[in-house]
Amino acid sequence: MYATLSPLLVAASILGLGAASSAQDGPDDWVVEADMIYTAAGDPIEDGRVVVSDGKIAALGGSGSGDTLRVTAVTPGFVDLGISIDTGALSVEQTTETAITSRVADSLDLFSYRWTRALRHGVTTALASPADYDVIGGLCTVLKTGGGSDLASREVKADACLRASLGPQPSTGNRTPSPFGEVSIYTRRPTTRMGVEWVFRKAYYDALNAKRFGLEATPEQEAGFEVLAKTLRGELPVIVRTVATQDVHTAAFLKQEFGIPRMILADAAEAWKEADLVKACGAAVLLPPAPREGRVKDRFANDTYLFALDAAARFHELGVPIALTGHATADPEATLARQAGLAMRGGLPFEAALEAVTIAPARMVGVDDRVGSIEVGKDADLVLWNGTPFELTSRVVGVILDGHLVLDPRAASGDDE
Amino acid sequence: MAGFFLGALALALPLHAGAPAPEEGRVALVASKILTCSFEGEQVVDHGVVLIREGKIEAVGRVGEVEIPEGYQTIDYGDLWLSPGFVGLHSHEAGASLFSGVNDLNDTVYLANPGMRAAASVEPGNHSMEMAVAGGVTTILYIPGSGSNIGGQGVLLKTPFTTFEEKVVRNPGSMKLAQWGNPERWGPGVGMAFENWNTRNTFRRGIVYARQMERAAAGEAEELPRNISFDPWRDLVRGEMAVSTHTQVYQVVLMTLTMIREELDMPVFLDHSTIGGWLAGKLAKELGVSAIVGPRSVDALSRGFINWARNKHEGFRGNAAGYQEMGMEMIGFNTDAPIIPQEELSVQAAMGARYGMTDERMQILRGLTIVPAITAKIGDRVGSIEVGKDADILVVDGHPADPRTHMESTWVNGKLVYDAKRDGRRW
Amino acid sequence: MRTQRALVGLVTLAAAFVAPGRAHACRSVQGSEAGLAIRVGKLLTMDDADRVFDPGMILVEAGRITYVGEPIEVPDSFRRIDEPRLWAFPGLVDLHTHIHATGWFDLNDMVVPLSQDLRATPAFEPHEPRLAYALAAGVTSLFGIPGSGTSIGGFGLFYKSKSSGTFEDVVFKDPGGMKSAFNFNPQRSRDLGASWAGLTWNVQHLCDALVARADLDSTGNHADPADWETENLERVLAGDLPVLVHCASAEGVAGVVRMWRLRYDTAAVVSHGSWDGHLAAAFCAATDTPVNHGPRVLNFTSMRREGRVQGGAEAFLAAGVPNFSLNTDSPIVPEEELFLQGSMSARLGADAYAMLQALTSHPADSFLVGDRIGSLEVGKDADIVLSTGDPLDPRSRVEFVFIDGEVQYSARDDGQLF
Amino acid sequence: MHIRRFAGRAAALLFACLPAASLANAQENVLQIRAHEVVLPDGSRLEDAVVVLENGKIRSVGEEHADPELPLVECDGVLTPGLIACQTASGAAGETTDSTRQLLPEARIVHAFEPDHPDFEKALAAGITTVVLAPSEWNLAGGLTAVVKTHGGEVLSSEGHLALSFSSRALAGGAQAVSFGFGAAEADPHLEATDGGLENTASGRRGNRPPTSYGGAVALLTERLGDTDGVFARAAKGKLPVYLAAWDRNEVLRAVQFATRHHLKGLLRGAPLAGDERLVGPIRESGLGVVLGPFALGQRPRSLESVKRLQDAGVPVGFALGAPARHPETFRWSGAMAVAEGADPAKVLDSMTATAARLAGVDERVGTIAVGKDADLVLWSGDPLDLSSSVEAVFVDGELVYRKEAR
Repeated sequence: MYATLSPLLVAASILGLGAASSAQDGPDDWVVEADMIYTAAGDPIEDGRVVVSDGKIAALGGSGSGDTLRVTAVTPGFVDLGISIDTGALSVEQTTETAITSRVADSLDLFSYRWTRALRHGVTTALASPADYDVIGGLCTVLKTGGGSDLASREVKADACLRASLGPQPSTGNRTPSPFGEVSIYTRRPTTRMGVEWVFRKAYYDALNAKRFGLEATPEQEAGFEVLAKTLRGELPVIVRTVATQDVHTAAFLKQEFGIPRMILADAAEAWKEADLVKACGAAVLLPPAPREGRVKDRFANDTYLFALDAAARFHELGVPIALTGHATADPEATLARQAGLAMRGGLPFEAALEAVTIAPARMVGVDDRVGSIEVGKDADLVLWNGTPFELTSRVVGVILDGHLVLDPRAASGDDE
Repeated sequence: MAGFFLGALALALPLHAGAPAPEEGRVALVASKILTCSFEGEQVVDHGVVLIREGKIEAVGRVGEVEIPEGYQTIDYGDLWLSPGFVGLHSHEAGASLFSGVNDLNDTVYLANPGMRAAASVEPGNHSMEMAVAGGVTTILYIPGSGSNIGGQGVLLKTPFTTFEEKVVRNPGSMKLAQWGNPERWGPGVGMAFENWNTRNTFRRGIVYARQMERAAAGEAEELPRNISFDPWRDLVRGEMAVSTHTQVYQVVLMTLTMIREELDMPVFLDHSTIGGWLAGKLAKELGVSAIVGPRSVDALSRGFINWARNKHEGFRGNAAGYQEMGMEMIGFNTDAPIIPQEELSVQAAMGARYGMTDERMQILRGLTIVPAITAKIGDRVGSIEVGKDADILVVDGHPADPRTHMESTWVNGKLVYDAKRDGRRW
Repeated sequence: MRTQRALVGLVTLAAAFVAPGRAHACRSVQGSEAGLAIRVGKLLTMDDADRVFDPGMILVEAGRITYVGEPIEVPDSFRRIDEPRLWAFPGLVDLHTHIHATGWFDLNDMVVPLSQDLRATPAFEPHEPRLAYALAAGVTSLFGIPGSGTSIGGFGLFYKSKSSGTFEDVVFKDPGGMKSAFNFNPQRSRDLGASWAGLTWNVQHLCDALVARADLDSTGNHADPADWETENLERVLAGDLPVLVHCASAEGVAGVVRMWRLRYDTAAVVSHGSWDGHLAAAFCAATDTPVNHGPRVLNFTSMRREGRVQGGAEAFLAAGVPNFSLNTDSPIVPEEELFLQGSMSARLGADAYAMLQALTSHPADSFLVGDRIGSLEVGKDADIVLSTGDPLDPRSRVEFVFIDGEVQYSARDDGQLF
Repeated sequence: MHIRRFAGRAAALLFACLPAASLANAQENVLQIRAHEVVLPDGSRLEDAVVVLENGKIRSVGEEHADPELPLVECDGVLTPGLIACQTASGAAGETTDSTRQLLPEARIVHAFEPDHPDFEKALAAGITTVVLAPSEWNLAGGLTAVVKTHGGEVLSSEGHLALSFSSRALAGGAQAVSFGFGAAEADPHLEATDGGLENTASGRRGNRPPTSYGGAVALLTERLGDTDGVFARAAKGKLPVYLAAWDRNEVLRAVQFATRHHLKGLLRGAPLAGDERLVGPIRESGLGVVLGPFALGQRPRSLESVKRLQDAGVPVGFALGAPARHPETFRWSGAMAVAEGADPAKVLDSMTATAARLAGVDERVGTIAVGKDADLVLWSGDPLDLSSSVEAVFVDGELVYRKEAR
């Protein structure tokens, strides 16, 4: 329906413009030496070297042609599945509650400074999702947080997963017909959590009924049915926003009802209350940023929920795959690296915290072949630290994205030399 | 959240300190009087004992007749009584509070919304459930509101516990119907005639769908495309759940009995059923329909509602008493929580007695326990202290429906979920 | 208002006669028989011996009780009332009520802090509409008093909640006793008495002068006749008339006992004693001071501090207070809910029988009218309530209320009013 | 008429000698104009050249001597082609937005063209001889633009461009939806009394609901480009240029990618930051022109630099007038401010004349002083981008239609 960008433009954009900040043209070669290299793919390498060339990780150890960067520690570039940098209401198609085939890629604003800020905090890959005003918001895309201004040059995986949302959020703004019968696009279901669950189930049963009974449908509906069929075959993971405990158990039961193989519970602040059910249904969990106080009122859904700092540790012990998100807010406390530190304070071991911001989210959306760990052949996305990663005393001093040095450790802290 | 009893059994009462370490989930309760409230048979066991194993009642009987086996932790409650946990069949309090700005009550885009499922908004462990446990209410039917004729499907829940799976008794628990009385606000020109037409029309289509799908399941007919709005009628057609009907005023109760029960042959029970509803008591008894009366306990005899100006003295007429005079036995009580807080279900029963309901065969306590349990078709699991049922047991220091009585402890599924000494007296 | 009330009375009376099927002609024209014989399933006399008869009988002649005990043979001239399933107990007594006057401004006259020369009687209205509901709930005797706006509010009067009759038929002791207020309410910023010190000095300054004058005349004759303004107050200081003192919190209760019991040795009764007043219960017990508790029967401070529900009555009784009674401070709590104060106190741990005494004999004895009301004993007024069960049990229904031997309320004829 | 105090050399226009009336009945109304400088199509200037007008057309340019028998206008200022504004709503203030629906591609704004409206006299007095009347960016497909002359009421083209909008204002959920009516749909057939499981809000769009997201808008426009006939079809075949309104940079990029993908010709409107280094490349590749401004006095340098950057990259630039909200006199200010930020004056003047004509699709009639073109000329007291200079006279179709009042 909406064809991807024609090759003509791709060439132009790569030629044209380097990363937003330090404007080195084209990928170049680097040799990163560090006391500790945390690869997130096996044991860390002591006093090792990462050789970067042509935008990829060329070798671990040995020599390389580029300049040498000497830092204390190196981790893979972070992967944030809940970065929530979107154009708000303009990023989701609200003419229907189940805009299954609409793609957030068509509504992104890649000029927003928030991408650059997240990149400078170490987030190199992110999942862009539509805002949660629809029950099924549409197809999300995995992209790099830096690079050219057009999407094609940044996109790691188009249509990476299908976005859905439970809880009161999709029903805000909708209302029942007024006694005077005036009808607008917002006079519709859902107006409660019950309605949200109904619309989600109806979309799936429409797809199943159409296939099973050969019911006729518009081309757009057919396309929607095919997307839902892909989620049932496990080719496409479903990422569902479930903040309160009610939504966690509803999502778990929907997963079991339809047998959806891959489901990620996003912003699952109260999933710890239903830990056993989450484990039983085999869903993955994306935990929201830790709030300052213990109890936070969700801004959108005016739903009060109780956040548990040890939630990540609990799920880790149960063997439930977990990922963290920073929501890329301006709040310095909420960077993704800081979330890993806070999760460790809640009892999560360092290795699990490292995986929760690198390879685990990458695996959840199926891009672990290119990003998420420091292995030869993968994209050269590296985060350079001046101390042990995630400690309050350490800072991200350098970031390499696809071989580009986006944040230069040498410039940042001259005294290091 | 504080004060909630989560995990394994850890009891404060140091009785029989010398006994061998008790096995998990094995308890023996000894009390001066056990009000079994079984539907038939012995209602009271003096100086009795109850054996609990893995959340179920294993044995009930007099001390001496029932042997307490090895490995059971014995608790002697002395001169306190044991009563079955109360069953409240009309609650809107298991989800977000009605005053919290989140609408979990009504999704009335249509005048009939059978597809809505209250289970989606159950918030385990909220404050209302904690108070309900302290008030002795152990099982509730959480239902959507009466903003439309068919509000959706309710869910039967135990009141304690912090996870949905441990709370749920049956989902769907009932179909919520509002015969008349609130749904008029849905739109102009909506009145009794149109509502009843729309309800009958929706029920008819649901029954046709359900019957064909049942036959298809048995391999005798073609399956229809799945319709999640008409699914609840399959449970109704199988008789596994009933229609809980918000209905009051004599001719509306008549319509519930004649249309839903007689004409459409659906299992149904009357909720509220006040304001002269008891005049249809004789027909309800013939059709085997229970009446879950409340939250109004009285009808004022004066033409209008209760005369707040207090300048006319015409006295009141008890609703529950009215049904009893019409010969009904299946009379329960209802708080329409949070209109009346869930924990005050026992006070509703007391008001039933005050306004004339007789209690010589324990009708008051049965109205709180076995009658609502059987009405909601979970009489095999809760509602009385009988072998095989869930161990939902209250420890009280007097007749449970007497407001002077104090709830010492509440056991649900064989776990001590509330104890006045341990958690501090909550109500 | 009053005419309408009377009309209703007539209609009800007439209805009683013509109501078909109502067998009970217990309401009949008095005077033709020698007396009345009431036989009930259970009789609570509430006398000092705590006698209970199961079944029991009461004989009433000329408005007074002439026999209480086991059922006996009754001469034919007596009219018989036989209710084998009902309980009988004395009419309830409330010492702290303000519904004797309908107008709100009749409650307090706060021009001066000490109004010992004022009386509630001029504002009294015999058939105040709210009394009908109190009667239907078994409350037969009330002590109508001024409010707590001033340190000494004035003198109240004892009356009965009859549904008919003039001032003389209804009032049985005027003045019945004084009303004083110790803390919180009378503390006005405008005049002297804003603080406890000022307030106490005010009262003591007046009473000390009166005591000094009384001592001079202890030789038996008054040098000069009692000043009409302080005549009643002097009777209080002499112990002839009791005084009901509004107070709250531990220091308040202690202050009242210290002044009215130890300094002036009067027949003082501590009223309310709510919030954490029960912490001074031992001091009351030691000084033999009766306590008239309510309408808050719940200890708020323990609720707030420890999140625990705790009853006030239980604490006072545990400390050994000799005479404990309950009040409604109506209309703060409606007068007809006097029995509920007992039920709630029992729910919160107090002994049930003690709560029955707190509604009948104790208030009467503490206010020196125990000779006429408060229990079913020979010679006392025939104020009798017949109910379907235990008076404190909200499930019980009041069927009949007799005042001075006459039926003033019948649920079967008038319809259950409460 | 404003009385303007102009310091500096007041051009003495030798008009006094030729009474206006006599001009009209000259031999086959031929007129000669000699100016100190004449701006040629390539931007160079002829010194003391004569331009001969005949029958409303330009007969010859650059003669050394004027024919003594023929009427002659002499002025020691600059002679330029009439200025062309690539966007305005002159005389049609309330007509550029439709609040009943989002898509009205067949609507023609020429029906709102009111030739003798005072807005056009003001434009004329500021040297503007041709304007493009354009629908606003509040409609997803606002309809067809019109190219008209500011005197004489001639419509050069009634189907100038197909106006499409990529601005957030065109989306129903957009921040300033004009009226909630945008969201209204016809009564929903499925909203029966009972939901009965029928399709209602589930998959598939309902009724003529306008899109609420960028992706939805692009999908709808793409769908319409597939039409077999009508204006969308002509635009898809490149026969009808498009007029793409876009403001934020991501909207501009989205519009450029849309045009490139569907091989559309035409121009971008708005795009204050089109000069961003990540946008100039894609714009140049797309072949679209850009209509910038109107710039206000407080305009940020970043958007003023766009003119220079686009012109350096060879992107055709035009200027918007923004009347009646803006006074036509401010049209030149946009150009002047761009020059202040480093743009080449000749190119700026060209983007108000020749390039503007090309963008408006009427370059074979107007835009340059060249033989055969319409005789739309403006005599300036000095260099037109020099704010101290003023319009001395304006000729439309060879006729003197405006003359600055002698003091």
